Amino acid sequence: MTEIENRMLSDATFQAERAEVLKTWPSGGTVDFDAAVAVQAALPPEKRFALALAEADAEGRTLLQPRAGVALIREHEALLNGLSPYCDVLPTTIDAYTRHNRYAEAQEGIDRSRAAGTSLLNGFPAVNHGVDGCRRLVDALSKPVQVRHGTPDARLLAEITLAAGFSSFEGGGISYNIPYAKHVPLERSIRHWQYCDRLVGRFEEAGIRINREPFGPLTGTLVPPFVSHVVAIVEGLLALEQGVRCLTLGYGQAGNLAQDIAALRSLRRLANHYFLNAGFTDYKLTTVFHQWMGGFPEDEAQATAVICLGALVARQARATKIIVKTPHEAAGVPTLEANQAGLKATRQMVNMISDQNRVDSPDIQTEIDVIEAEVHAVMREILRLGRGDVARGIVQAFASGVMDVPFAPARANLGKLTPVRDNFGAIRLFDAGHVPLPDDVLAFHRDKIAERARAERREPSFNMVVDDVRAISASKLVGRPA
Amino acid sequence: MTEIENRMLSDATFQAERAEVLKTWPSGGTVDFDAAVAVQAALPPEKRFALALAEADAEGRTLLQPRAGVALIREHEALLNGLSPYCDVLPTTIDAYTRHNRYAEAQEGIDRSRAAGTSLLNGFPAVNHGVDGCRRLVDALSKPVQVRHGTPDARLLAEITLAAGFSSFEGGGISYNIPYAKHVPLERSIRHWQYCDRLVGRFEEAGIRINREPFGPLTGTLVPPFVSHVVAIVEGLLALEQGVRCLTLGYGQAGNLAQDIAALRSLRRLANHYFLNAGFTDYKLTTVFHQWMGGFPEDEAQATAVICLGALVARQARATKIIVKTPHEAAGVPTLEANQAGLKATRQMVNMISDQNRVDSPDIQTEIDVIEAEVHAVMREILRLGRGDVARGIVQAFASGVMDVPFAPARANLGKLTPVRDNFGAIRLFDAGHVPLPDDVLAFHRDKIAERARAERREPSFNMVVDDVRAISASKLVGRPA
Amino acid sequence: MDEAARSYKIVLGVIGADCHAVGNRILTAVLTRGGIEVVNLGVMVSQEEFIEAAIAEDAGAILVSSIYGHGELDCQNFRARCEERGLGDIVLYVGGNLVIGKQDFATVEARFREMGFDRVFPPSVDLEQVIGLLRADIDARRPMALGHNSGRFVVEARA
Amino acid sequence: MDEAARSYKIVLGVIGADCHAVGNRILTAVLTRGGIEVVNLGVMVSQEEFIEAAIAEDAGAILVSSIYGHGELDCQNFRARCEERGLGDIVLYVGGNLVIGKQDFATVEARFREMGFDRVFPPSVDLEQVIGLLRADIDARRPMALGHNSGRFVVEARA
Repeated sequence: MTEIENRMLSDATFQAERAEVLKTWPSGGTVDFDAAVAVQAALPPEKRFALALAEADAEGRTLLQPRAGVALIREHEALLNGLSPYCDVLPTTIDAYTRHNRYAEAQEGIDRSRAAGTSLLNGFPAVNHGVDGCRRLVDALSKPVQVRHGTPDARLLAEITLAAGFSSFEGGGISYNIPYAKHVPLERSIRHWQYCDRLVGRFEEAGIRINREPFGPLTGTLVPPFVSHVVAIVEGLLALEQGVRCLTLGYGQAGNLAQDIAALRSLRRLANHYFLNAGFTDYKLTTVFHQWMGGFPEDEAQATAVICLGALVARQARATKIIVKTPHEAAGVPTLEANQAGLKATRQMVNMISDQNRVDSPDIQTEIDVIEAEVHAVMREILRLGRGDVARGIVQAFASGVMDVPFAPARANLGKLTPVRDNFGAIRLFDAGHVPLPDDVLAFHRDKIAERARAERREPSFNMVVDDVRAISASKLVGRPA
Repeated sequence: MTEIENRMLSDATFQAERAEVLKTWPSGGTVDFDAAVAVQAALPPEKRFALALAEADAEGRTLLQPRAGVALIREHEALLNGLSPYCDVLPTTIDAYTRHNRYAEAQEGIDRSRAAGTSLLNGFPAVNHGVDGCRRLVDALSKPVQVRHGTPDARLLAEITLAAGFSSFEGGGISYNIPYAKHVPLERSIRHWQYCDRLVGRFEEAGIRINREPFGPLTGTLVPPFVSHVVAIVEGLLALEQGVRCLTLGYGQAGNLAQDIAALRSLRRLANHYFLNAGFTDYKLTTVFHQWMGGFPEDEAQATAVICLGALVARQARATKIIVKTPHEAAGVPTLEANQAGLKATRQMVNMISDQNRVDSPDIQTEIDVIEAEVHAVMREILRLGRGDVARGIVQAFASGVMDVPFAPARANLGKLTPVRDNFGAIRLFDAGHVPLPDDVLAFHRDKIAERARAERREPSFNMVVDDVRAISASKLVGRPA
Repeated sequence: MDEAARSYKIVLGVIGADCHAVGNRILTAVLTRGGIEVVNLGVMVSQEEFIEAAIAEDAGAILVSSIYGHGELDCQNFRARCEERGLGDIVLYVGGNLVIGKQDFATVEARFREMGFDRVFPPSVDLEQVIGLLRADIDARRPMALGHNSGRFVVEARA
Repeated sequence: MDEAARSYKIVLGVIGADCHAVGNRILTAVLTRGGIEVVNLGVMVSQEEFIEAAIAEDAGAILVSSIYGHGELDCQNFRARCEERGLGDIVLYVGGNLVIGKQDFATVEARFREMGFDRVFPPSVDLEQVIGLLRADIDARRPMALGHNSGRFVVEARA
């Protein structure tokens, strides 16, 4: 593989690669780009993701989206149509075998699910169902539907689902590698996602706007806002370069209200700053807020409270979209009813907060200042490492620990950065690892953690971090000693 | 009846009245004050309400209290013990017949409940169960228990329950008349509550601290904060005069976060101001926040979201206690499980907010300023009308509409004051009736309502008020036109 | 006699020792807005008060609300009392949280139908729907001379 | 050989195509703190990798995590594979969200016990309790010479 660079794939490169991609599983044989454009062009307005986002953004509304996917088409269709009345845009969560391109195992999962009469897969194996199967699904729905997964190499998945009328595609070369894979080199997943973005870019050039959503929450566990912001911005830049024009950047709830509001506000501002500076002006940017991605309380009433806190802060921060959790979260894949309950609770909270005063405070401003200083420091170093090329830069940044995602499974990630909550529950850096943050920012983190350590009469240690990870499911935000 | 005045009842007056009160139902015959003091003195610390409140206040914790009451002792005991693990202090909600001193009908309800094998009463008929029955209940519990009701003449109820070891008593001569009765003259209910307060004062003098809690939310529907604050302050002054020393003042969630936080913060400050100015210094003041008292959504997930919003704001405002609602709220008296679910969701939310930053904003400060100006204006007029006597003053204030509670059933209430939400959901005055508010405050209300009217392109009218009353159960805070 | 000119007069109140006034105010406002003439007795209304008001006002229906859970106790024999006073045919509605706890509504409805109520509503009922039902039910029970449905059909057929 | 000196070595990993790394890190931290020597294979571990590591490290137990719902597919024949490789007696634990959706835990437990796992845990299990069970179960399966329970009893009785 030649060295990665952030440059639009040439038509020749793309076409040659495409021929190979479509051969990796028999269902690839039925993909045809012109037919795909025709399918997309025939979608009614109420089934276009980009339109739903643009309207919500213009009207200041917040869209709700659940997560859902089962093995068989008819069951998945029934599931989505059962969720549809309670949400604004639909998901299709892809199963874990497909995410790792293990289509044979996915097929076995389909067959065994058919035999068992219940889904044994944790998602919808779209590649195995092929363009026709996926089209049957899209035809049976009345709202826009997005592919949500966790696939380092999603090229075939993108080809098939976009040809079938899915109008939004989640993921990115960093955000679907670092938290979702173990051995995949970062330059390889970024290169594969350049392909996905280029495919979306080609639709854009053909007059079809497909929404792209880098995966915001990463590992979903004590991720400092600047870490996920840098990934979102870099993936945004990579996507824009390939011709993507409709971007939704994400953030996963951290738990502290001031920090969460600051994170979502700064995300939009920072992204616009870097995109405009890179010379892009004709893009549409929206945001997505993920309700708590960490461990949930087992009790459904308590889980609903966690969901409600996320709904409140997402609306206070005016996110364009919320990814909604369910009261069954602690137990894995939820039932239809539990998924509906999560949506109904979220809707009620969003509605009650919708009209209320904009929330502002000195605490929020401080958090914004800190996040912006952190993002600028890391972005500067990424661009320096890449000699101006953000693709090259991010690969080297991860290799050297300049970028470092906590609790990530990927070997491509150093795993030295260690977060911990401060005395008010905001996420700070217990160990910044090799991330080149300014001294005053590091001092801020240190002071905040020292304040908590004094309050708890114990030294900061990895025990504190372990306690924090387990806190929400034990009904607390900060993991205090008993 | 001689004219009401705010003066401690003499021993002779109290004793003569007492002899009459205890004769109004046979169970009164078993009440003995010395025995009652002995019962209270024998309560272990973990069963004393005043102690639980003082400790929570000192440690900055927020106590949770459900509402619960059924007809029969054993069933009620089982209900409270089923709630006990999920709350901090216990309630005993009294049935509606007892509230109107209709003990014969309460007895019929007990008998028919026994026959039906299920409670046909909406609460616990403590007078009919008598001192022995109530003691059996208190003995079977492990946490402090309060009498919660809605009784204009609660003299016998107080005698019996306090003799049995209940250590807190809700209500007041205004707050348990205006929203709870139709024909009871205000001077009569105030006089009857002077008796209740004097009884509590006598316990205090005997070394037994009983907590008294005026009922904050009144009609629970679009009550402007200043209205409930004036009632709370006046009832606090009346109680202090009779020797009460442990007061918990209440406020019912209005829905707008800034207004709710401002209301709870100003309540404590205003009460201290008036109590200290009246010469009282040796009292203990705490606060109680009632989760949404208006109509609830029927759906349990949506209802839980309403509960969670209340839990969040109560904790942000650092209330000493929260009265917790249940996901069954729209359907009336909840099951044990629904009541537990409300408590668990509330606990989770309170815990997640507990450690977080204090919330402050210019909006909150504005609301505090407005509430304080309103309360001072009305209190001035009450004291003027009563020639310095707050009891006389409040009776005349209600008679003339200087004080006016929206949506109240009592004839003693003018019912001219009409509230409506503004464009951000805060409660404003559509019609101030005869309430003597300063011109700048009235202009503030007018402007805020005009802002909403412009946004909705309709004139402010009673239709807007009707829409607001029905809004939360229809999943909104502000009742906008469809 | 055309529909617009007909009067729909009802007696409204919250029964028993129940003092929930808010729903009563809202009901009055919405029904009035819907063209129903409402004689509102407010809260804490006894069966006798309902019946006397219905006689005095010549009302076409009685709407009983109960929010506090004692509905079953308070509504016993309501239809029988109406019959004793010559109001055997009056339209009788009841609505609210009629029993203690969250019970299956169909069961509650059946119990109150058994007690002689023509219609039984949960608190979540759409009030516009109640207005429509009230008009139809009052019309259906009107004496022929005042424009009973069957009579009206003839008139319309002639026009 | 007294308890303190004994070693409790286990192989830990997340099975199949599952890349949930957080719980794996927390488990490692808590078990290590509890005196268990943890050979952590991380996420996306195959049955073969578990078994080979257990042989190479001479581990007393294998702890299999599965969070993503494919546990039933991924754990098929695990005990049989262990037996084939001479690890028939190794302590085999499995825990997490083992199946798709919220199912009755007793049913799930029975299914995985049937598959040959010694203990099955929900995600909410108290990890201190797991440490206690691990020590006991590993001790119970130790060869006599290394201080089997019955052997230890004799030693203690003499002291």
